Amino acid sequence: MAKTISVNLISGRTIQQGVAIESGKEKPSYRTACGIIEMDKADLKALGAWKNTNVKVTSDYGSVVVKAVEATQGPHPGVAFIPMGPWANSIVNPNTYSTGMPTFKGTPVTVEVAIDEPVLLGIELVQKQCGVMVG
Amino acid sequence: MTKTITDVICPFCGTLCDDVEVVVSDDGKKLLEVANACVIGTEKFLHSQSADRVTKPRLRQADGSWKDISYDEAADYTAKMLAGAKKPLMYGWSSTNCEAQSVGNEIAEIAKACCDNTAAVCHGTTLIAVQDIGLPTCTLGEVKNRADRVIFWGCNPAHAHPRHMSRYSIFPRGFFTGKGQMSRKLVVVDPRCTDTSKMADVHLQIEQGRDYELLNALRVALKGEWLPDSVAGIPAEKIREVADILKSGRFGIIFFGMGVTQSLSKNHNIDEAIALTKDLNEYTKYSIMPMRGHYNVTGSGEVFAWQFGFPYSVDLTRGFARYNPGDSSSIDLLTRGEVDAMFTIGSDPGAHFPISAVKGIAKVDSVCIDPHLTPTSGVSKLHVPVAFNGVECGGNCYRMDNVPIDCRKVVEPPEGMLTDEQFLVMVRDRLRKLKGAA
Amino acid sequence: MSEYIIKNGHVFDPVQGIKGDKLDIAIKDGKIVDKVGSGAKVIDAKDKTVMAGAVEIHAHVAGPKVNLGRIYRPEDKLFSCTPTKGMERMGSGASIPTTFKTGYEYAKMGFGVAMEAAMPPLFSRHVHEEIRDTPIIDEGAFPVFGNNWFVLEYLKNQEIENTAAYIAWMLNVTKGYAVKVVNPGGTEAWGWGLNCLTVNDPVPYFDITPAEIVKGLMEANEYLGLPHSMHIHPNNLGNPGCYETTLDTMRLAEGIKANNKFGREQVLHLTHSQFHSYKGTNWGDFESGAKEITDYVNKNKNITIDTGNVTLDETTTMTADGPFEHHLTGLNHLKWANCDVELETAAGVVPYIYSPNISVCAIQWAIGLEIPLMMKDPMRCYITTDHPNAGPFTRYPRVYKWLMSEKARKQQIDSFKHKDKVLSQTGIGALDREISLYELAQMTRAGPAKSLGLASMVGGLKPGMDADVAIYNINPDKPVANPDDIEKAFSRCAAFIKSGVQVVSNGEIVSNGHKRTLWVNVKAKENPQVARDIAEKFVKYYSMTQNNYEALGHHFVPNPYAIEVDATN
Amino acid sequence: METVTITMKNAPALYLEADTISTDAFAGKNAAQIAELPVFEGNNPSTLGKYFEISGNAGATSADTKIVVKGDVKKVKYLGFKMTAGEMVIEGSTDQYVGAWMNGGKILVKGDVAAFAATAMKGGELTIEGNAGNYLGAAYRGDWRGMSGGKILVKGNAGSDTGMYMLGGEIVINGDSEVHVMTHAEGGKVVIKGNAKSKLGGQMVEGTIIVFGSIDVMMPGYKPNGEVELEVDGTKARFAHFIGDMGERHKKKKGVVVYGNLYKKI
Repeated sequence: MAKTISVNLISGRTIQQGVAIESGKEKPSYRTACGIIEMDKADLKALGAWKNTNVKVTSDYGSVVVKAVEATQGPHPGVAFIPMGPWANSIVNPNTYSTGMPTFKGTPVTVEVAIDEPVLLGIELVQKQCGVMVG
Repeated sequence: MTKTITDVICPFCGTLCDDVEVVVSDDGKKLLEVANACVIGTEKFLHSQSADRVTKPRLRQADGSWKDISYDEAADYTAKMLAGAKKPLMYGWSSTNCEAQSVGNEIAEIAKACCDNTAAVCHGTTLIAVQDIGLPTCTLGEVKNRADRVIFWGCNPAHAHPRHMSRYSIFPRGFFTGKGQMSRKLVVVDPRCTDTSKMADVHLQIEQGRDYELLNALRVALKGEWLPDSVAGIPAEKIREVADILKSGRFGIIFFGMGVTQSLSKNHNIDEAIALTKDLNEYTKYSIMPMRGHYNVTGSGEVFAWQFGFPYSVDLTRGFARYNPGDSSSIDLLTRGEVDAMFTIGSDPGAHFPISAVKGIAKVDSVCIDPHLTPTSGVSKLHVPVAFNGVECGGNCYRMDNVPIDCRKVVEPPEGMLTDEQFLVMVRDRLRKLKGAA
Repeated sequence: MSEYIIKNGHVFDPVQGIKGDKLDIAIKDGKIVDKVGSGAKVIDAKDKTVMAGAVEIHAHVAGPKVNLGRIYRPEDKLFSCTPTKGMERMGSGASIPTTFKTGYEYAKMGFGVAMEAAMPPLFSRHVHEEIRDTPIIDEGAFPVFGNNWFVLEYLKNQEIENTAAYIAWMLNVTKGYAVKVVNPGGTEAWGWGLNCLTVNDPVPYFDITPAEIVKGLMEANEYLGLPHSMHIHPNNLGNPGCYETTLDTMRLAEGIKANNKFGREQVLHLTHSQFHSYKGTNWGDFESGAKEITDYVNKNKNITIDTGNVTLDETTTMTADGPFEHHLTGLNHLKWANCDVELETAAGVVPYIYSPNISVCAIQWAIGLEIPLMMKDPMRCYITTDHPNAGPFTRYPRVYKWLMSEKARKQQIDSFKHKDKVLSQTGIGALDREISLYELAQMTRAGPAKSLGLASMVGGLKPGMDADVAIYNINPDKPVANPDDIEKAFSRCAAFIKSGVQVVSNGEIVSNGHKRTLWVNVKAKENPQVARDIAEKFVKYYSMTQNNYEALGHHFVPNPYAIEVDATN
Repeated sequence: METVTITMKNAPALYLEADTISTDAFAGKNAAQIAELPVFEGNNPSTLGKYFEISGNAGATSADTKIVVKGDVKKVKYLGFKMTAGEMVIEGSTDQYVGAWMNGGKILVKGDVAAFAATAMKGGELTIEGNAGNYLGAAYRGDWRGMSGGKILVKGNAGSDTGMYMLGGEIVINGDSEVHVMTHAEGGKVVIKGNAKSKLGGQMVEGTIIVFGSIDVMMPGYKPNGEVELEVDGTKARFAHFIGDMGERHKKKKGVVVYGNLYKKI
């Protein structure tokens, strides 16, 4: 039984995300930039995961498979970061508190190792969740 | 021979750098080199030239495949969709010029649609706060020329607005700030040790979601009142120390970003930050500015405001304008199942909305106008590729400090491709006929 | 273009000295003409009043601070948005209407021209985009100069020629109309949270006084021979005792003569004089200084003024006087917006409720009426509300009613909670003058047109002038039974012809017209010094490149009308 | 008092805006006339009668009129909008803007309500037997004039932003409250009998919040000010007293600074 840890998820911009959305969201480079979760060293250790391991991140609102990487802008133990994009948005808290703005930052999530599950491409991930038939 | 075009405006982020240089081929068709832009801006200019670009409108078929159609057919489809819908949502607008936005507003008025821009998932809550309490702000040149206290709260310009610090906020030597960075004290508030916080004189590594409390504590500290031992993970002494740093400046600026607009308390975080700015003006001079994301999200708000009276989340369904985020805002409309058609332009809600809202898009008739392939085009029924605004056509845009800057066209779009504005005019004229409008 | 003949109306035209005579007005190809053919469309104006289109000399109707007001006041629109109607676009906003509503409301009241009173040059594109989207009325915009770093530096050394060359460049690149000055020096001081409250307060760092700025800009204005004079909102606006600063400011014009080919006689236009005519030392002993101000203006012919009438509404104040708005939010605690603009200016916005139950507001109301009633020459005093500062421009008909009917004034005074205070602190109770229709035409048409240097074009009905003609449901032969009828008649004109096109019929919009942007194109002598200074400031201090500064192109000024000024000699 | 019963028969595909379902709009009309009142589904104008079965005639005035709303009205907005007198009973749950801008009369909702109920309420009574949504008794966007009078009772829980910019009146929540209560308030009272979350009374100038349960995080701007015994709704208990928001401006009345009050049951 794989270990599961709980962290507070935030999402946001990175410069790699910015470059990737301009080079094409259909491309693997988008997945490389945004289909990741940046975790603090201590949290990776608690999870018992190596760097660059695929993990499944689950919240009350959904779950998604991304690659766990070590935080580039840490330390931030207890906080995990997924760059803004479809991967983060598969699990963020959509509650707007009637302001129009979802709660993109501050979603409690659990992370577990999912070494054999693939990280989907951006467009593919969204189409799959929306049940869009692709010809 | 090549040509160098100077004073080019970068159509990526709200920093709207206007000193970019682009080298193009003699015939003006190929974009060869980009200078002065950041890596993202450079990629934006260069990607416009990619060989695998979609150049024709495509309609999704029953089997899920795409079929190429003409712009005329695409405009017919779009006009019919809008004419037939009871509550269409026209969303995006932040990556196109004000001229296209203006035509879009005519369409929305005729169609009696809801219209909204990307502030919905960016600085919409800032706008709510501004409506509640106001906004003492300034242009970016004021920061460059005067600011000796710079606060980045919940924003990370090193990643999101890469040239902001060198052009306006930290490094430039201005009229009263001849020593550049040495003239300024930098305070960063962020739950992470970001690449921006690494440059700071003071980094407050705040407990995520407690910005409202920390801002309140700073206001209390300014007034010299009682404080609990620690607020948002920051000790009271540290809070008082930072309050003194803020107070001792001659001209201060607070820049804030999605760290506050998208965290718990949202508009209230900004409301309290504006209140702090207002309080600081009792001692010295302070301004506050949202780090707007898309290069022309600000312009969309301006055009909405002068034409309809509200900066975003405008509901025209009753034939006149109404506004109330929570009711008329895109995410709420989509997750509550309030709309029956989706029109997207100049943005990618498919990638940037929570998946529950994206499912709302996939359920209804939908058109996506975008030069790129995106998750939005991936779930839409019609994808209309257009020329890259700011690269293949010009037009007015508004920088994050509301300063208007006219974008330049640097290369020709691929043969036969239309601009946003041209396509929208086709839709508008068809819609007018369908609706019998004046 | 079609021909019109407006028959049998009572014509009031100060340009030709016509005082209500029954005359026909002929229109052809957008101009007033002596006669038209038999095929001309006849508009019957029997028992009605005919005037030239009205001219708005000072209003905040387009640009960044106006739009900030719209953006941050959704409550200004609650339950009052208007639907699409025929060719009319949707409208919204009580004190800060949308651009479409602004154009329609002005046209429905018979206005043909409106001047945006404060354009921050860095934001000129924004101003022009809004002007473009304001239908029907011709508009110009005044760039602000009184806190501009170039101006401060040149005038510190009395360099009038360089100042003039800079003004010429600025009018050209911003497509501006006139030299506007707001709280000279004080707004630059506001960059540090400070202010200049008298004409002699030094401006921090720049080592110049407001008096030197004002005098220098007047001289530069006349050096160029611009159509309009320097247009000033002096220091110390809105404070008890400010009338002395106002007198000090006006005295700076003594000895300066108008130099222009447009028939303008003044060298200083004092705007929203109501806000600058306060005596007393605090809000408790606050009283009217209208007599002192009008006595001075009556004697000095090189000054024109507008009123800035308080209309007793909830409104939105907005001005380039940044420190004033900060002061105001401290008084009423309502939401405060401010924007400081690099090297140039600032602006503030605060909502305000002029309550008839508050003595200060009622006294302000009275001062605004005292001024025009005390002015001897209606050709030098123009009705404004400093829209939206003292009230929305849509209230002009109500202001006319108060000016034209002593009975209406009395009714209003009687309804005030602090009636006695209004009567003791102002002279309004003793004024029995009633402004005539002819005087109203002077104050709202011929006068402002002349002050703006547009006398040959608008403000009158002389053959050759633009065919801006408004027809109102007022029969001058009959006494006004109810003063409210005046308000009603001026709210919605029976017909309005703008540049020869009928745009309003029975108070409804029937055409979106062919709106023009008025600007002043100055041909000035080459000035390499100023050109170098401009280039240097862009490189070092602006946040935008010089090549991206100019408002160029069809999408900003689709239908320009340039007033040519040759200042090369 | 005359009673009009309206029963949902054809549910809207989207949401229905029915600001005409109020005693004021019904007053003086018979069932047939009521059926002709305009409603909107998106941009599509329609009539009340197309969606609702209507029985009974209204009284001559709103005060003489009672409306009973039956059937599924979860997707109907603006019930009791701007109501000034009379009574309305909604037998199930309903959507946004219930009793918004109401000035008098009584509204009883037997289920839940969505956001913006009793926006800028001036008078009257609103009782919600289920849960209330966000912005209960709050001001409209940008307006500093929020709820100024009347009484709201929520038997279940309330959402966020209750009583924003409140000036007067009273809101009682028997259950728990979400974040942000009485932000920017300058008067009025909110009683939370269950637990409160954080951000309570932020930027409050004046007004009273009483909490019987827990508060997860206190605003730093609230300063402890001893203990007091209070009687609230017939319950006598000891409360810890806090004054605030100390970061905000406060008025002086008769030379004494007036703060907002926050009481937490001990």
